[in-house]
Amino acid sequence: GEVEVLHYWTSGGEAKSAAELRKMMQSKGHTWKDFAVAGGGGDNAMTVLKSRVVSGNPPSAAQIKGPAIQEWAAEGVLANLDAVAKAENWDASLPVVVANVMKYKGNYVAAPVNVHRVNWLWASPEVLKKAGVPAMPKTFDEFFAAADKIKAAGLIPVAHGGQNWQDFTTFESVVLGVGGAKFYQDALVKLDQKALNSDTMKKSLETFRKIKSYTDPAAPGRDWNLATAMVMQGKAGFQFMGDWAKGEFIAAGKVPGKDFLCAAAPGTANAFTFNVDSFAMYKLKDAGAQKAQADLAAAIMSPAFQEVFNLNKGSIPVRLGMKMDKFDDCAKLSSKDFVDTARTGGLVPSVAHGMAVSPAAEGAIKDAVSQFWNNDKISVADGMKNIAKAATTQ
Amino acid sequence: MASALDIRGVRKCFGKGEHTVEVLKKIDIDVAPGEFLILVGPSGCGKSTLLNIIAGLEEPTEGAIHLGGRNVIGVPPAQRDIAMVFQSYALYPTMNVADNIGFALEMRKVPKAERQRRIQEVAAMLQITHLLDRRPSQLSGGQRQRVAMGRALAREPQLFLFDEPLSNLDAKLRVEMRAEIKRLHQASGITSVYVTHDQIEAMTLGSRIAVMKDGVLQQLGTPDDIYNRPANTYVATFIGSPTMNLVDTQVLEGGAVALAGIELDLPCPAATGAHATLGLRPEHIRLDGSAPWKGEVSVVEPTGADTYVVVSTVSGDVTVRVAPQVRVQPGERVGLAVEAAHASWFDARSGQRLAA
Amino acid sequence: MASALDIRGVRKCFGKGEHTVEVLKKIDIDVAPGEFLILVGPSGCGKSTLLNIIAGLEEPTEGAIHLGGRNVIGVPPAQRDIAMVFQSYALYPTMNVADNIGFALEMRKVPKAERQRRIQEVAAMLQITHLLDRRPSQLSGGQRQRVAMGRALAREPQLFLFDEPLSNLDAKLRVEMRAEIKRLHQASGITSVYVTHDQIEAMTLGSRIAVMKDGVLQQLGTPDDIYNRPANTYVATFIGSPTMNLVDTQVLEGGAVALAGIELDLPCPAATGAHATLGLRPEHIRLDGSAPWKGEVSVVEPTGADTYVVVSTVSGDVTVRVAPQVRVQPGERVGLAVEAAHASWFDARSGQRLAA
Amino acid sequence: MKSLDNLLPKLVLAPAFVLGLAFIYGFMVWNGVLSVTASRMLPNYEFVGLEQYVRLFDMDRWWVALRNMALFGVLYVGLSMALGVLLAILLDQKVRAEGFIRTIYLYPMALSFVVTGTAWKWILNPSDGLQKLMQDLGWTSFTFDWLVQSDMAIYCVVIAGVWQSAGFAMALFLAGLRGIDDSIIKAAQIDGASLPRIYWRIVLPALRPVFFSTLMVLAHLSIKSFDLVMALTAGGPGYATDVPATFMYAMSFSRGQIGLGAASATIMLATVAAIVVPYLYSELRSKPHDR
Amino acid sequence: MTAKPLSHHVARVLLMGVLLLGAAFFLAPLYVMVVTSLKDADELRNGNLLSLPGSLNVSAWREAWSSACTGADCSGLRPFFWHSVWMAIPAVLISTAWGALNGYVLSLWKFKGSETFFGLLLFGVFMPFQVVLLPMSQVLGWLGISSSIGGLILVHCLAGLPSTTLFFRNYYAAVPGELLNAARLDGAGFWQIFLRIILPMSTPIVMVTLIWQFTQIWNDFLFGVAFSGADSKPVTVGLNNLANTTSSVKAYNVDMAAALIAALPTVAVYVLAGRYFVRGLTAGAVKG
Ligand SMILES: Nc1ncnc2c1ncn2[C@@H]1O[C@H](COP(=O)(O)OP(=O)(O)OP(=O)(O)O)[C@@H](O)[C@H]1O
Ligand SMILES: Nc1ncnc2c1ncn2[C@@H]1O[C@H](COP(=O)(O)OP(=O)(O)OP(=O)(O)O)[C@@H](O)[C@H]1O
Ligand SMILES: [Mg+2]
Ligand SMILES: [Mg+2]
Repeated sequence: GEVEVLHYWTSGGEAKSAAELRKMMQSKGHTWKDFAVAGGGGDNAMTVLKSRVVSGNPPSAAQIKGPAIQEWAAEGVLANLDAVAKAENWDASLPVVVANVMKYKGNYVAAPVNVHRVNWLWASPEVLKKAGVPAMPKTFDEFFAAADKIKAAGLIPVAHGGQNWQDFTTFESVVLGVGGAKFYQDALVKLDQKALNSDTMKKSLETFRKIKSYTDPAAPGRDWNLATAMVMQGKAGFQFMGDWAKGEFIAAGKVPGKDFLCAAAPGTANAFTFNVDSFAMYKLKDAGAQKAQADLAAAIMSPAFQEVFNLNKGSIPVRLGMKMDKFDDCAKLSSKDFVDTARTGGLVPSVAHGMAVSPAAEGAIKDAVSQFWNNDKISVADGMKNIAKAATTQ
Repeated sequence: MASALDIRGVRKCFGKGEHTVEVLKKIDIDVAPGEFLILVGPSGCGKSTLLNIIAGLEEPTEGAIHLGGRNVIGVPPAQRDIAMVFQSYALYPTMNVADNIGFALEMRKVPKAERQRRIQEVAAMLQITHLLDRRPSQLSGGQRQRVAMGRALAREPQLFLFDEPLSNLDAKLRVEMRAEIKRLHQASGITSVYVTHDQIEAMTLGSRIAVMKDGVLQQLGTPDDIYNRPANTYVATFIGSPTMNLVDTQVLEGGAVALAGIELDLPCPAATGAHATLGLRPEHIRLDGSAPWKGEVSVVEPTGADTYVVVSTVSGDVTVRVAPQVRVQPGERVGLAVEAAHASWFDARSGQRLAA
Repeated sequence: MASALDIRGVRKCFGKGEHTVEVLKKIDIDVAPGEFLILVGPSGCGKSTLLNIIAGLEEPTEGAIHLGGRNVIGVPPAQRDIAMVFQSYALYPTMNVADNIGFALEMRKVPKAERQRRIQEVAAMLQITHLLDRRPSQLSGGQRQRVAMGRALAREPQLFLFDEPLSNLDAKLRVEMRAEIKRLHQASGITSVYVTHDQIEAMTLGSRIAVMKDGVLQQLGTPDDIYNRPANTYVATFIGSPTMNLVDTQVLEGGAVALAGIELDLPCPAATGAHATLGLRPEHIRLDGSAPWKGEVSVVEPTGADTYVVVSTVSGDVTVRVAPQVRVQPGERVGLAVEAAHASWFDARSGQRLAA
Repeated sequence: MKSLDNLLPKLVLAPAFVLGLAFIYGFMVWNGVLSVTASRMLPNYEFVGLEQYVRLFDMDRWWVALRNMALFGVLYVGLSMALGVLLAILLDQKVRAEGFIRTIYLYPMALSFVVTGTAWKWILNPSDGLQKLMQDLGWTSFTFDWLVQSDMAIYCVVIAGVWQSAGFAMALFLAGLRGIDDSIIKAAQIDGASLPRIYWRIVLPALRPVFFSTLMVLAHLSIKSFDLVMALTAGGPGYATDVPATFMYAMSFSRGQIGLGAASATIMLATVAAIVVPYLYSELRSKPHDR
Repeated sequence: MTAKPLSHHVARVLLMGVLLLGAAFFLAPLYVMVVTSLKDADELRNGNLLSLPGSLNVSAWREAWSSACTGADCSGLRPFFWHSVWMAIPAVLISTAWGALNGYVLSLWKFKGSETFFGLLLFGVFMPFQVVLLPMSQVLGWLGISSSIGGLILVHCLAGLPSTTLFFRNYYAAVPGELLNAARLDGAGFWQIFLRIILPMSTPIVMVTLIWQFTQIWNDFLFGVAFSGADSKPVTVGLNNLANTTSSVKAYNVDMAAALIAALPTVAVYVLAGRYFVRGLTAGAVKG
């Protein structure tokens, strides 16, 4: 059969990963129709998806994740994957938190691809050495001290890009680092007004704004991977970014620990903000296409694919109990923390990447945070008010 | 014999409700076969509208049009067998002359060979054979006019309609084309209705002239009637250049009238004591020192063939035509003698002609 | 006294290299102060070009223009103190009538009060006072023409240029405006150059007429000269309507000529035996059964005031003007008597007038 | 016969009538309906009254979008027309190589904003573009970083917009200038007006209808401007350069707030109608052509 | 010959100066794009915006055309380009022909209500296109032509309908009624008048409409992305993917080459036929 796959993996490491999946499907005798739509962090892809679904001609699979999966499922357009899931025993191989995201009313409707850890801090050892920073900062105090040194050395302390999810990636790491996992859950996942208006939130915003002052002025409009490249090239010291950044490092032939450093964002060593990429399957009539869909779902969850894909993408397999020996140190750390935090309650969904709240609320909060980040004229108090208000969006 | 074209009680209104404008008010005209009817009147009086109604391009609000005895109301233009020459010629800009002339035949499915023959024939008649390959934009005004004519002639229709076909031409060409139209009409004998602004055209071409004003037919008659026996002061002043002189008079007893106190020996058909308007054409007044009606020359306009002298009298300015060799100077006092036989009389109030 | 306008050896070429077209070929015209010079000629003969050169809107390729004795070549139009009335009127569409008239004064920094006074004055003279607030688009053709005139008059310039100012008007209005222009010129006495296509205008308005053809001046003379003593066959046929009859003759001995075999008693200035062209205006021929020159009536055109009779003779068609009461029928045989005093003679080859 | 004659034009127009009206007005109505529903990810028909409008006007981002539309609209339309008229007048001076220069002015119109956004984004980017160029050339104090400043970024959008549309405005004005009767200018010359005065007093006033149509075209382009903003700033930094078109797009397609998006589209349509309907009305009323 | 005053020459020089300055403003981005597309990676890093490439290096062009990756596909812009061609040509022709017919009826065969219809249609020129995305998808779905070139063609015809109708209607408004009357008397019917008389007169406005529609359709991104399927994506979508497909070092040269390739057909149309555009506008597309 034929699978038409709508995705927005168009940057270097991502594109390679998508190509892997295609290879696997082709080897099973299916044709892969690539429908990549770049831009806007998936916004354009969502437009296409929506218009395709409305027209009654949806793609076989589309890259969607988080609560959006439930929203689509609620519209009754997603295919039931329980048969594949049972055959491949997904329940046993997925952590419950992740499995729940893939299900709607107890049925699997999407296949998870990988787990990204979002609360990473990346650094350039070359810059740190030049500036005389001895080790990766563990707290924000250490972080700012290091940043000051880098600044003094005439380099850019923090590489940053210019989309609202990048702002928010930094923001959620700050909230997690300042307030801890419980506070993070209350404020950003449950959107509890008390938490959103608390002193902790105020402190988070102050920290967040302080980080801004260590970025360069050309950040707005920059793509995340270009910011990563700044770290890679020794132009900038740190970057707050999920582990897809590692995909870029790896794709450029860099070696972790030597050419770049990874650590949990300051104050978040015991927490893990996850971002699970997944493919939802749409209801199709054609039997051949349905077969291809099932094969695609199975392929996605197969250990072989999980390994190859995640090696390229920089993330870790979502499947439990995979051998990690081919993976690098950062991934190993990530994998270990994933399992640990799942037990301790430090495993929290990433808001920036659509894992926590509905797209509407997420967008509104992102707007408010971005506005605060980009416009220094907004006071911390106002910023807090705006965020709290945005959180009430349904 | 049945009339070729019979216009019966035709009315035409444009617009609706409050904004209705009655452009034609009960027009009745009957045109005999082979006749050349001229339609004249000021701009906006409804001439083109009437032509359009005859052609079927416009429907009358009321009334009937009979062509060769058949009522054609509701018959589409293409089936009325009428050819029309438009003021702007309306040549098809993208076709060459031959195609312009042949278009109507082609639409009527005349076979190609026959069409060619007719085109050649018409072109030869109009002396435009050497132009057959040209586009209208490559022709001079006179040539375009001929092509427009040729387009109509190729058809050999029942009826020709001409809507001011010569008004875009310069004087010289106009004279030539006028003669040509006359010749063609005499040769073909096809009934024609011809709208014009030009009085010389009206006088020289028409077998009869219809003078219209504000949608009302003022007079329908031979050129001689219209010129010499105008039905009212409107027709009197509209036809003729320079215009007919109109003078207020009061009828005295015994075949005399008074012009602002001056007594003239002129028999007037109005009752004694009544006011009447005397109409005199410039060529029917002579300069005559001995005449009682005096005035002072204000303008002398020699046109070469004639000289027009404007004389200021107590009854207003009067234009007199004199021979070019007559020498008068502005300021000179002259007397005006009237040719009584050619005088026209109108009711002072209504402007209607008084029967002799 | 110095001439008001002196055009000396003016040539004008358009285009470059191979494509050069010589539109004016060495024109020399000298206009006396207060004169009213008429420029006539067929379309495209270079009349407008000459006017533009006088106004400074176009530079001559060669030659000089003197205004009041001063060479103005290179002087921009604004400084030549000339006013011009354009064929299309060229009114400023976005200004009202008063501003149109006052614009030139404003540009010349005439104080506002003075400007107002002049506008009122001119408007009163042209009877357009009630139109001062209107835009050109709200005026009729005749009214526009007056405004264009007013715009020129407000200036009181050294020289007026008129480029076919009346050609867009209908016949009746044209007659009225013609009289107005004449009156205004007589009142102001400002030197004027006036381009027209209309022969009546040319004859009645001009103190002198310049006839041009293909960029060459054909004749420059008074209306009487031009009409009665045309310099060549071109001028002879260009002026006068209907046109002058031209007949080929051969000069016989003793003051007689032969017309295709018919002998007429007419003294001709050409040498005996030579061929000469005889020019006769329609009003200088009479129908006279006893005359030896015979022909057959082919067309009778009554115009009301006169009747034109076209007679086919062995020497071609001849148009004769007769009084309206004369009754002739097509097909009738008539004789043609010639008024020898008014005959014009031209060289058969060159077409140039033969001196008597 | 006659009835067919009368029917044919209507038949020919019928597809346009049915499709045009169905698509334009059907979709408008559909949009209006959605704006009073609780539609989220996909359209649904749960009636919620004017709630979406209330929410819309309660959003700071919407107000920013409206403000940007006003600012952008005025500057973009004003500058494009000013530049267009200036270039048209200059080009009308019988310039050698006119066709060549005209083509240069006109070509930006041929480019899509996906194309020009790519170029302008780079040129305006402080670390890669103009600013870097100037600094590399030795003018180290040169800064031009509007693109990354929240309150200046909208002006970058204006610059790119003007760059693309000024040539089109120029073409319209040039067409207008060519339509002006030459003799009016000659008359003004004789009346003693200098060239600048002729343009100011005579020619520009006569171009009024062209100004008007150009204004209409540009105004609606500015309201619809979407590609431009998307390609250049994608509404950023933050949502500083958001305009109603991008707002509507974001809400309907990436945020799963179709109801809210529809409400914003209704407001946009109302704005367009407020500008365009009086114009259309006067256009159609002023010319009672009749055959 | 007459000598022109000095001030005249100064003014001319000034005039040309301003015009060329304007030209520079309009050309600058194009220059930057062309120069950049011809540089290699080193020159990109070391040179500045305006510097010329050391050697003519067309590898970026080759890559953009046939081997750059957009998502998982690495066949450059070529397939997208051809999709655009197959979509644009019929869409442009159909929408122009349709507009011509509508304009013909609306100005030469007016009937009661036709003006009102035109007014209603005209409002469509001003309708923001985002509004129609979803309902249009639904309709395309019903028609069974969603995600296909056919669907895109239909959408572009509908979207272009108001403007093409407007162009033709305004142009035909200047056709004298007498011409139509003459043809009717000659016996020509509705179609014969259109095909034999009106259409042959329409060259200027046909040019304007063709150029306009071609740029609109070729450059469209929104419809292209929303209504296309995997094998009907137009070149703008391809370009967008390519330009947003980033690896650590942004390949500006490839981006620029791709942008130029995407722009080539429309720019060529303007360069070759631009004068017909201005001429056609003068001939009546714009009311002045
Ligand atoms: N379709 C129409 N709707 C309303 N009024 C009309 C229409 N057509 C003509 N008219 C009016 O009817 C009157 C007569 O028009 P028509 O064209 O018949 O005049 P005309 O005598 O031919 O004038 P002209 O000599 O100027 O050609 C005019 O006042 C004109 O404005
Ligand atoms: N700018 C120009 N370039 C080339 N040829 C020109 C130009 N202006 C005028 N001509 C040509 O010069 C000739 C004379 O033109 P001009 O306008 O002077 O004629 P005219 O006598 O005024 O004619 P009309 O009576 O039709 O107004 C014409 O053949 C015309 O085509
Ligand atoms: Mg008429
Ligand atoms: Mg002229």
